[in-house]
Amino acid sequence: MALILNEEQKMLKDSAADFLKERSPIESLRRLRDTKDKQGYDTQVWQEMIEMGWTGLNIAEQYGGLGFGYVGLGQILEEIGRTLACSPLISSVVLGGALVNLIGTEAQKSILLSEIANGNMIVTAALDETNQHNPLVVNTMASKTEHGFVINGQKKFVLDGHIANQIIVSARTDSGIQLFVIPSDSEGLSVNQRILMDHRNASDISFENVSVPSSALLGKQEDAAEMIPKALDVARICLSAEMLGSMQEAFERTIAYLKERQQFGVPIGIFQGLQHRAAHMYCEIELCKGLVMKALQAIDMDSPDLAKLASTAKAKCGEVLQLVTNEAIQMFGGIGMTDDEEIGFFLKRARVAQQTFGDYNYHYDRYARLSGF
Amino acid sequence: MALILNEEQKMLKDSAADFLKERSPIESLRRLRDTKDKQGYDTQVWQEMIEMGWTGLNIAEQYGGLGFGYVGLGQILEEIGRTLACSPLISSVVLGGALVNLIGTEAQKSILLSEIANGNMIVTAALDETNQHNPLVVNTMASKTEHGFVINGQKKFVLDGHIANQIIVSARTDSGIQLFVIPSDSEGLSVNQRILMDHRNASDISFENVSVPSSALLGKQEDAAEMIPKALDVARICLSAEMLGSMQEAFERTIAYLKERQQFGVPIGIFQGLQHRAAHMYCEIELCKGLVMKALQAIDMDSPDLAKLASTAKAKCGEVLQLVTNEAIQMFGGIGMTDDEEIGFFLKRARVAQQTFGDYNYHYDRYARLSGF
Amino acid sequence: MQSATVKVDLDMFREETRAWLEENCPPSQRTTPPRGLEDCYAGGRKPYFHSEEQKIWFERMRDKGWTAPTWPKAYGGGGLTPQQAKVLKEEMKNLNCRVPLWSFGLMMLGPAILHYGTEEQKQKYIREIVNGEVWWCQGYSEPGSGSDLASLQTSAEDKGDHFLVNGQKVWTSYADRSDMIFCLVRTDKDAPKHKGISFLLIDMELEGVSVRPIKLISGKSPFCETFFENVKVPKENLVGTLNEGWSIAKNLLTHERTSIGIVTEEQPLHEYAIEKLGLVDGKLNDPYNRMQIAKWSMDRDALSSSIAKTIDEAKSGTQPGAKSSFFKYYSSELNKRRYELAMSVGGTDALEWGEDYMDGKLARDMCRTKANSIEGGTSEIQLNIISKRILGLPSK
Amino acid sequence: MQSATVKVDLDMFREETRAWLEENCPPSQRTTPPRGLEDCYAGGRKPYFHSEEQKIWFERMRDKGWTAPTWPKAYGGGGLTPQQAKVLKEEMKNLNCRVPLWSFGLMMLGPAILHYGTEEQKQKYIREIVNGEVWWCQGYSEPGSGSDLASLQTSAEDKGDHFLVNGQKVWTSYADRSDMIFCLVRTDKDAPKHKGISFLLIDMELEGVSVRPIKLISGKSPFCETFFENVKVPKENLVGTLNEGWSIAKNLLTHERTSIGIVTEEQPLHEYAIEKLGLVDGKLNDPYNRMQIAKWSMDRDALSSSIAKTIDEAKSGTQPGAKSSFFKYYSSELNKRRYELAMSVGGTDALEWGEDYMDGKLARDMCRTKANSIEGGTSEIQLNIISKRILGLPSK
Repeated sequence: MALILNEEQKMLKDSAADFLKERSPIESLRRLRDTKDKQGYDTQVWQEMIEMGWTGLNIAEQYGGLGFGYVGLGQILEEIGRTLACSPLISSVVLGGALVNLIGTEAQKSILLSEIANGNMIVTAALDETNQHNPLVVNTMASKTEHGFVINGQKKFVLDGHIANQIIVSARTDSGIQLFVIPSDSEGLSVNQRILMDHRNASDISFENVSVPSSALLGKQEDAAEMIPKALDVARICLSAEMLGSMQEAFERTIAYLKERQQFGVPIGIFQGLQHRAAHMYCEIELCKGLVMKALQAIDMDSPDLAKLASTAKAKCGEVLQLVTNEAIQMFGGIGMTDDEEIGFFLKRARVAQQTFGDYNYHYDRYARLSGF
Repeated sequence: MALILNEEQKMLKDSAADFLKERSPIESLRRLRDTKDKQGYDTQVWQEMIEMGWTGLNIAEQYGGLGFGYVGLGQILEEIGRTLACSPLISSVVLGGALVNLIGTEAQKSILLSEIANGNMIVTAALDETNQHNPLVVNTMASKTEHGFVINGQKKFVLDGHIANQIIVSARTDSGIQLFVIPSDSEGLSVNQRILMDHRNASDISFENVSVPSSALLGKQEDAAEMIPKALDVARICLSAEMLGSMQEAFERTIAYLKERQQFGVPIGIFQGLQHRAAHMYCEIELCKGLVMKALQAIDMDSPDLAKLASTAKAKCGEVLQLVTNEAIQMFGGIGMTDDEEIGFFLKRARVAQQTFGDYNYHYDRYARLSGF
Repeated sequence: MQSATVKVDLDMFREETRAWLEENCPPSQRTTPPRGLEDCYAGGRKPYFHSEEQKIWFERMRDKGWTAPTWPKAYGGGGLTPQQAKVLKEEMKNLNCRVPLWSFGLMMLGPAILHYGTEEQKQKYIREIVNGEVWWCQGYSEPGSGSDLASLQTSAEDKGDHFLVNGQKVWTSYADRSDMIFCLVRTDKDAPKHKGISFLLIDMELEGVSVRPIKLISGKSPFCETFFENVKVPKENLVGTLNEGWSIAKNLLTHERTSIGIVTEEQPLHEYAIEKLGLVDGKLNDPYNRMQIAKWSMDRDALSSSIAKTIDEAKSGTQPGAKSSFFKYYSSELNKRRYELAMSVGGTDALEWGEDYMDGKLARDMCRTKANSIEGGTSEIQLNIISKRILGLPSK
Repeated sequence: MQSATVKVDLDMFREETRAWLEENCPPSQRTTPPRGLEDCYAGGRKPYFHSEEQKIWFERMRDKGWTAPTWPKAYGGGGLTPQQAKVLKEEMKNLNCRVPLWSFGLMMLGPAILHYGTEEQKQKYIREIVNGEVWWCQGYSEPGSGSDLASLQTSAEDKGDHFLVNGQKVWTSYADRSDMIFCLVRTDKDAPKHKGISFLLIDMELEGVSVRPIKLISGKSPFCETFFENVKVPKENLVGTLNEGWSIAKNLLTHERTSIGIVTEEQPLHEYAIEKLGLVDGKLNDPYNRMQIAKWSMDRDALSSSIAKTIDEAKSGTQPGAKSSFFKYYSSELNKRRYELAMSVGGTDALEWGEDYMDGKLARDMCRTKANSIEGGTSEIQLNIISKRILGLPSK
């Protein structure tokens, strides 16, 4: 498959860029932060995203989506990364959607995917229990009862957990690790909202004797330990697309600043020390572009390389976004340290995106394992 | 202890510098290489080093040395690093000497140390068995017989093994790992000389039913597994001093070249891209200077920090020498790639010194272990 | 070599000092404080003490002149010899005594006035600084002059009996709480840029001075913008010679660089890593972070050996020259790396950013470290200085 | 979109080609060869074949014009369409067929002559190149002009019926075995430096041409210095317009950069690492090297995605522009890292440096990779090009 966009995808990308610049610039994020908005995103903008179909791009038509594919969704996420727009796209549409799609029964898909696609429901996943991402460390227990299960345990870093309607939680059962879809208002389930440095939200969620019916089990009886990483890979690639947008925006703003800022009577972009570092960053970003495109295609093609590509994209985008945001602050100098200047928002977002779904250390290890060394 | 040289040490350093520039410049190394010299060093120069007392600086007066200490010896080694002079100083005087001094009985010290100090004997150590340095991997066996031991096994990377009179070999016995001093012409001992990329020599040595008397055991009955790393630490620090000299010389030659080489009508040292990299190297070298001095003093003071300092010095000097020699070649450009230009000799020496007594990866691990993490 | 008498005197001084400190330093002032202003007494016209014991401790030290131990007694300082001051420092460290007064006056302005000031200025300002009576801030940078400090535009026009000051300063630390500011101002517009600069002391209460705090990405506001609109400054507030303020500034900047050149660790990085990652077989349960932390720790150790060596050399008469640029550059970069590693080790726990500053302290501190390589001369400027002054590489 | 007819034709061509290759490519020419000249036929006036089968293979391919598959039949080339040439390449790869002829004439000079040459030049030189009759080398660099190529000094004076050439070239690949050299020479000393350069073909057998091999740090001598002393070169050997040779050179350099921009691995790095370090619980027995190799492998994968993307974009009409500088820079640095990692993994085994080149091959190859970021434009030059042409950063 050629690593280029088709006309439809290009149009989608352009219209997303226009929409986000207009409706969700970085000022919006600042406003959400300064007004201590409990929701964490702009409901009106989210509603417009739903209306434009963004929540159904990756969902098959038979489940109420548009079946447009991940390459298309990736273009929107890239533009979202540029304006740092907050929404439950990654938590609910991408990760929630992928888990349901990969593991759910036909009946569950019919209900949940269409609710996700039409924006009526926010479905997030509670997979992590440790401060370092590792979805296979599961101490949360689901014990079988007469009519279903009782769930006990603690989950960490549940993206948008504070506003989710349904939580997909991983728990250990007699059949290994399985997933359960649990309404967030269930008795015994408590959500502790945590504000993150990028001004988004994740929650610690505790399950204390939460009773659920058998139908809460996502999918059939099989162990989900194999499919969870696959759904996460979809989310990792989508997040990489978002990070790719952020790094490009931070980089372009930095280049513009280098051309504009005068010191010693010349624009500072004239100094070769900075030029070489900028050129190096350009190369690193170009690598990410190729990778993300290839990885997005791998989802659409259900490629056997998906896992390796997901780890490569997430690790590399994590590395490069960290490099670019650090260099951006340094090149902006004192101005970059001020809250008035927007560049700092990218630095903060970079650190959260880095840790979400595994940082580069996690993915170096995983890539090596997948490659047999 | 103040991290400065006293007058005697300064004088020693200066006179070593003069001697080496005159008697053992890099041309000498080139000559040894081009004439395929089997010895690997200049016998006449070595004789002069002995006469100047260099082989006895670190050996106590009671054993025929000068008892001048390692800070002094380190100054000579630093100068040796500048001209890349070949000699068995590190293999015999430093490592051989330290093993005998730390582990040998009084009688063994009296004989061996004085023979090392007066240059009559070259005593090297055969400790490694794997391509990655690890002195505690010992599969060579020493089985007890009526009158002594029979030794069987394979050793690798024995510095100057091809010209040593005595080989100190580590072997496994009933009492753990022990050392044996074995004449190199013993029956069953075969030496396979290997020429290295820095044009020095190391040997693979195999021991096939080599019979030695009980007196060949270095020291008393104790396990030597604890003292071997300590002797190696002395050697690591001394080698770091040599590497410190090499990195300074390579760096200074590079700076001189940056000032001299003209491109686009200006000396290339005017370009900020190169200036910043040069300034960064300067800082890294300064760090090595402080470290090596502190580590040399730690030997003389028998400091409890010896092991950590040795690992830090060896790791850091390995890193920085690699950086500096790579940058040197790049900054010299095409000229640096030619065999006529001497800078390439530093690149090649750096790679061998890096692997000798453990590379940086080995020492990062060891430092962490020593620090409890 | 120390003579025997000096040695005996020093030993006696040490004993007396220890006894005095033990008797006079209140218990609450003997715990390691957070850095800087958050917990130290800063003086000023409107003094604020965190506790009664902090006040007692400050006053007792002030009365001995030990807020500025080596400054002359004639101006209220402690009059100690460098050796004695070292002993005092060591004994304070042994007992964990906090500094009694933390101020820019002590760290920055005082040395400049002692060096360049008139007798009157010394009598007035040094005494005020020792006694913590005035809170000083620094006015060097301007919006258009970051790395190119000498391009500053704030002007001081000679109006006969006063200077008329107009312009704007930025990065003035705690200007919103300061009583006075020491400033670089342009007193000759026609001279080459380094030549027309003077060093001026300005009272923040004067008419025409206004201040606006700058909020940083860490969420804190330790710095301000400070504006001067037709501010009339008395002539006697000039320090040093007219139009030769640049040499005072350079001197102070070197001083600032040296004081920045230290990596502080409230908790050693590897201990934090053990806490967050745990040990398996005695090794951190993440080999990559383990190696990075070992590498970082080695660099920290190496830097401290290198600083110690330079200090020892300076004692034996070798001038450190431009080495402060090396320390400034390396320690800034090292500190940034430290916090990146802490973030990596902390994982998702480290991402919290509560409403309160201490809630999510690590993330905020990490943001703060990004300024290390900007303030007091950027890393790029330090590298320029090294390449020109130490390595002698050519300039355009 | 391909039309159905084209598709059928291509499929037929593929079948015929496969059959022909199977029948005509001798077994010994179907193993992966070492890179470059060590094992390939290079042509020339004094041809040297490593084996009889190599000769047969070359002659059969030459007769079809498939030493240069896409070049016009009129000059002896294969006359294939780009699609057909791709099929041929794929089928050769499937059967592991070696290239029948490896020469600078094919890679560098041919495209330039086809683009800029006269009909006479095409008839003569293109045919010779296709037939492997002349061994060409390249004469661009001079001792004083490395990165600043346009500052070259070798002069060609117009003497009416010939040019009189004087000067010195360096880094002329295998000049000691070459028959002819294509050179950049200065034909107008008074013009700005890029304007007075011409592109000239010089026979190495002419009087006044001499050659001295350069020994490299790897121990090999693939390059020479080439000297011209009053060499009389016929006027018709000028390619393109007088004084406009710089555009030909730039065109060729971009070409060279692109061909350098590929990381070759005879053995994947991680396999070599498994061989040297071994696996424990499925992991390389050295966590730090393991992580570095993972990181390196990811970068390699990323670069190849990025190259593939650029090729796909080019096919759909987007000009790659200065991107060749990015590929050149990144792949050079990647290749150097690869060899540093191999040295690290190889440990003391990798340090051997026997008398024979193959004995201690890794260490020698590592030395060789250091030239990757120098030849064909240094990494610094590539970064300059990127920062100016792609990022639009200002120049002095």
